[in-house]
Amino acid sequence: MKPEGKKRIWAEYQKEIPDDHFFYVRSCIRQTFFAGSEQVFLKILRNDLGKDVFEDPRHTTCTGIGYHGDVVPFETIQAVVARHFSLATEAGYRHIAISCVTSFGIYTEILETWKHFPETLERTREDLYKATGRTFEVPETISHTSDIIYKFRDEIARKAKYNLADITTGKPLKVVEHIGCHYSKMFPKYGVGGAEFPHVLVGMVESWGGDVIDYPERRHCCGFGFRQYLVQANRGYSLFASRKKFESMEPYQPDMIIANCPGCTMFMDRWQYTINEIDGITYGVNGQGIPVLTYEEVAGLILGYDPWELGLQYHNVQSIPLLRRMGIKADPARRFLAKDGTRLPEPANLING
Amino acid sequence: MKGTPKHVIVAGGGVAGMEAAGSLAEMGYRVTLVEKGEDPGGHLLQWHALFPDRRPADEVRSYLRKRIVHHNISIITRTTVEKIKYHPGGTVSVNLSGGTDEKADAVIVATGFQLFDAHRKEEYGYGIYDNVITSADLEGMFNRGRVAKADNSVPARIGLIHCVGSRDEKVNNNHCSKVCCVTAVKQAIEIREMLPSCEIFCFYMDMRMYGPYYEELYRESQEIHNVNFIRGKVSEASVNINNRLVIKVEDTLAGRPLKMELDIMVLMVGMEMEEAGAKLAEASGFKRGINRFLETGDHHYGNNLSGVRGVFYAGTCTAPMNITDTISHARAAVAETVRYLDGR
Amino acid sequence: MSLNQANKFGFVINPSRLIDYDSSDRKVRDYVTLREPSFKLCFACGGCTAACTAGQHTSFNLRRMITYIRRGEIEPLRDEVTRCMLCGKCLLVCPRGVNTRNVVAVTAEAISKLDRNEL
Amino acid sequence: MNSEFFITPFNLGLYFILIYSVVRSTVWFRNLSRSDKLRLQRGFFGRPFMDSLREIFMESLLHRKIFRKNPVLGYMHMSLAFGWFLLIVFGTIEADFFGEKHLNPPSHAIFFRWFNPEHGAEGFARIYNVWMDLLLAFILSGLLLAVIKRFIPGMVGMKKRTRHTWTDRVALISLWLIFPSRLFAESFTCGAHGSGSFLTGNLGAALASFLPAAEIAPWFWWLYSLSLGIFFLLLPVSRYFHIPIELFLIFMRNSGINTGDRSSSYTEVQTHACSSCGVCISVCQMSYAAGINDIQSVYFIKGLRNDRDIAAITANCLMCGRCEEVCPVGIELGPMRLIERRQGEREDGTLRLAGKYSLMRKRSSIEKIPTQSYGYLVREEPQKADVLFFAGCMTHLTPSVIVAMKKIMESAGVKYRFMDEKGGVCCGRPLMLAGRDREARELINHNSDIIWKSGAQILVTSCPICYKVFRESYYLDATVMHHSEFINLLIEEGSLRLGYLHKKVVYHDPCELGRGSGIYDEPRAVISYVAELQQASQERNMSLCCGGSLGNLTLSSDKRALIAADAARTLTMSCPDELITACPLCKKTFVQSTKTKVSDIAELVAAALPRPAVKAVKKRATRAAVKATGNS
Repeated sequence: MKPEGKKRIWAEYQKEIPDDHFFYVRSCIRQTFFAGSEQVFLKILRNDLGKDVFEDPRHTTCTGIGYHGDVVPFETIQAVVARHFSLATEAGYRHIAISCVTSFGIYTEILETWKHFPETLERTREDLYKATGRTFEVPETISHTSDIIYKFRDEIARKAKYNLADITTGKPLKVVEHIGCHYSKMFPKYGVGGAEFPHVLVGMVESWGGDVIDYPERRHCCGFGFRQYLVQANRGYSLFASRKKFESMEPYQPDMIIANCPGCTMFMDRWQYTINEIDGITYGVNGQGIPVLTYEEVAGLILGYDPWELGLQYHNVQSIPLLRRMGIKADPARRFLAKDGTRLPEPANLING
Repeated sequence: MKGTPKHVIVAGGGVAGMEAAGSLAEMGYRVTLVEKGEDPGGHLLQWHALFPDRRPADEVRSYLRKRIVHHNISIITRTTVEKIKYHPGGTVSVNLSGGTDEKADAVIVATGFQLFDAHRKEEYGYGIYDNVITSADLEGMFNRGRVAKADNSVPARIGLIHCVGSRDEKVNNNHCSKVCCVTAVKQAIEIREMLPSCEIFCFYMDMRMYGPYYEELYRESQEIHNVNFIRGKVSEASVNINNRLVIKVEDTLAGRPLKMELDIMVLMVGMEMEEAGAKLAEASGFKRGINRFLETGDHHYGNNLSGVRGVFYAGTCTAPMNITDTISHARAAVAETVRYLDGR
Repeated sequence: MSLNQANKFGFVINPSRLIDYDSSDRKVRDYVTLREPSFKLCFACGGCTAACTAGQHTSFNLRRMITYIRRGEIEPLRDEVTRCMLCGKCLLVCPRGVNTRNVVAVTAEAISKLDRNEL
Repeated sequence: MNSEFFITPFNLGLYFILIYSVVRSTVWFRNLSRSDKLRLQRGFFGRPFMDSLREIFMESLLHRKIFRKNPVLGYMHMSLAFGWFLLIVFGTIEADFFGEKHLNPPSHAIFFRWFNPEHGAEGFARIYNVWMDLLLAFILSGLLLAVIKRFIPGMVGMKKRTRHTWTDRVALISLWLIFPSRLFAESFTCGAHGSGSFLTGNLGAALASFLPAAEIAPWFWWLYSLSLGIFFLLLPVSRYFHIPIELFLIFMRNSGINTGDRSSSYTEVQTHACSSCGVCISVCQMSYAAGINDIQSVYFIKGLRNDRDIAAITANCLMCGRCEEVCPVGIELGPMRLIERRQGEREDGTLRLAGKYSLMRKRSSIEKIPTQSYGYLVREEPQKADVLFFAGCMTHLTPSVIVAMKKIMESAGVKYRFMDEKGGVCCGRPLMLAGRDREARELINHNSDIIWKSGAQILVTSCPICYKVFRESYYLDATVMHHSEFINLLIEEGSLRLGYLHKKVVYHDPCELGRGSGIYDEPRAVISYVAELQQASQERNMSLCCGGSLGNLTLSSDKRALIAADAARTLTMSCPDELITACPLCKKTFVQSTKTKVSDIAELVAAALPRPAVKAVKKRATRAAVKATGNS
């Protein structure tokens, strides 16, 4: 492997990521399954980095799942996205920060469509106006939240209390990075580092002291795929795709997977349980499973946030051995306690539970 | 010819330029051969052996070198032709890099082609993975007499990927470069002869064995040299934990995806319009085809005509061709030039 | 994988369609190539399959069979190879002079040997 | 004479071979099938016995067939076999007549001169001596030829010679030594005693003039006895075993036993009856046209005899049957090979010497593991028809033949059904040729079912390969006809009006139709009716194979092309306008290898149909045809 070759490609795919004043849109999947992740993003940006992030409670789903599931037409989804832009315009924000890769893909697809077919933009303006009486400005930049963390990765590293290394040996952790397909595979120019060798997560891992693994199925889809997942009988495809990735990364014995897509995080985490149930196989170091973390969770960990506040206990593959390796103290007693001291429900069948 | 000999400038000292210059000089014209590199010779300088008869490239090189040793020929190297302009009255002025101008009675454009830059097919990892090389790199290995991996070990399996930068909308090249298929077959045989225990796989979309004895070479590669052919375009390459390349392709004949480990992956890079030639065309107002090569006056019977008086095309600046066709094309350009000069 | 597990989730892990060239073995190919060297000459034109008498009745496909042998994918052939009638029509259409009839006969032999661990 | 000890080797050998022959033939007889045993018993007391004796005399002694084929070779065999036979007969008479007593042991006849050194000085004995010398000279002349043949095969008109095993070589040397040593033994004895006739006497006198004849003579008598003894001892394990075995073969064959489809005592006898004469090599197109010289029947038989792994030899044969036509011993080489093809894998049994003497070879007779199965075929319900036309797989690659047949049948008003119009099921013959009879049976059953259900009375096929299997391996009510026979019938009954084409044509007998099924005359009758038929240098039972044969599984396409080119050259020697064949496979093969136009007999006939096609007059042609062929 020649690192300079990758650097050459990364240099070709640099996008404009604004410095401040973001209009934040949430992810349906993430705020349901990894709510701590969304929360910590806001905390890091606002508290650690002192940025202005605006959130409008009136923003809705982008309807991407319905769009990819063939139940929402393109005109409709354009109008929904236009409404989000309208909310941003109303609040005076020009930079959108999107937490979801599906939404990010939808936004980029719509922006590209408007660029190449200006009449669709006009049509959308008309549709939105007729439906809601709203008008909007096309935002100046579209950033995925991982782009933003990427931009501030070195600043985060400077503030870090831990790094991605084994505390006893000092060796960097072996990290698998996984990009959501819709992050850059549709429009490589919107992703940091492009589609073939995306840099967005690699940059974070390297800044934070980890080693990135480049394994043969790195580019492969996690298997989510809306139609695969939505129809129960098709989930075998989804499962098969995830297993293919796990098997390909297995020889490297990775310590963790870092992903920037809510769907990928969710499926690569949950399918480890399902594969264990069906095939009896658990991947990872000592067969302890491979924890799948979002980039905000990783950022949160190294900045010293409490793992239970990040919501790591709600991953199917538990990170306790990983935390131990990184030297992060996590009080097992507080694992399933809410802030007010009430006991949270304890998930069954956790790996490393 | 009477009086002072007429002057022809040949832009480009590759196969076509050398042949054209030689032919013109032989006929008594004064020729100035402008070459951008250190020496005339073009891409042939890098090549080890030629298809389909596998004769050493050196033999053709020395033929061409002899061709341009003539008192009528003056050679300007490390110089490109930047602009060509016809002036009413019959003079063609030529701007050379470095600011000098030349005047001539006619100009033959033989700026040739450039090999596709394999970096542009990012998914193949050229410049990233240690053992991804191009067909030209492989010729270099042949010249050095040893085919080896980056760590100097002997490869056990080599894959040759056809149509890299050809017939590929994604890199804006819809054209076929014509010579890569047979080059792959030739190189496959050469590797087998150097490393008899090395398995060879050619990944092709179509086998375009258009020239005489090409198909025979293809058959020989299967029958005698046990070269394997898999029909399918490689979609991506990566490396595994042993730093062996892993490629993904659809075996379109089986109708199933296929995964294979390789020690070396050779990209059969295609032909594109040469950059200096493209600039020249832009500055001089030469028309270019949808394949970005120079568009000739008539595809059937005016294949050396430029559309500009006094300017003629020779060789691969008009389209991908093999050496045989390039030499013929250059001779035809000379014939057109002479016809033009005599008719004035 | 048991039916129970399948029922637990309502789905199973889909089988792979991938030809993993490095994990399949090519004993049958080597056997066939040794005994019928013209096997190497096939360039998959499909003439044999178009002419095939058995192919009018069933899914026998010599062109595909040769591809599978070359890749070391023997499972799909087990059934397929039994369907040829050895009528030899394919011999007359093959543009590369592959001794197609013997390719089938030798393949059938190789597979039955493979099953008896004699390959 | 003081010592007669030297006769021991001879006696040992002789009694060994006699006892061995009796025991071995008993074993063979016991292993015959019940019906074959009956045949043999019946044959022993009937005409077959006399026929066999005559044949033994004509073939085993006089070697008439080889004589016809190659007089020099015939003379060689005759002089050795017949000469030796006469020498034994007359030697026995001599010993009986001139000896001290009657009913001598055989050694007395063989070594008569030793026991009676002074014999033959005068009178009748003197004349008898001349006769005995003459016989010896006769044999020696043959022996001389044999030696020449061994070293310079071309001299005796042999194109190729066979290769020998070591036992063959030792036996050969001892055989060669027998008569020269007898000559010298007798000559020295005669020389010492002043007796002997023109050969032994003169030679003896000459030798005795400078050598101590009396001392040397015993050495040659020893040599004579030893060579005889060794020859007899090695006989069962050498190629010369064919000499006694051929007698069994002739007798068995004349009793009506044939090869059948599995190995038996009869195949065993045939295996040993091969004299390795090599005539099969000379006629083999694989040899002289394609340069393949290790698969001919003689090597096949030799491999069987020595229990070698001969799978490659067995498979690599066109099955054209030319060798069988010329085999002087009359071995059924085609069926023998097919039996072997049906065999599954077997070990390469490198037989030790003892094994070669074993009485019944334990050749593993496992049938091939079936690899093919045709459960996917769907049974059809065919429409009824009197005449069923089955084009055959190959004919579908020569659509002109199908078009011609349709024209002919329509013109003759034949009501027919085209059984495989949309591509049928293979007849099964190619599978049988590949040694897969069991699998072929599935196809045969499938096709039989259709044919029976159609109620057809005539089944016409355009492919000789199908024709042969339809006739031999299908159980059908319908009369099976090759289209040449059928056209001939249509012409004979007058339902086909044909013009005369002013063309010279030559006819190629397809192997499966000619030698395979004995159809030589009908195609010729048809052709002669519409065109001028030229003779080919190799025709009828010696017709050449086109090279395309399905009988050969392993032959490469370039070798096939060599055979085809050679055959086409031979056939078109007389520069005919067209080369006519009656087999789609032959047609396809010849088209690639000759510039002469190649047509099927049906195409030739269709070209002779009047244009425009007259409306068929005889609507009842079919019925007439059925009547004419009978309804068996």
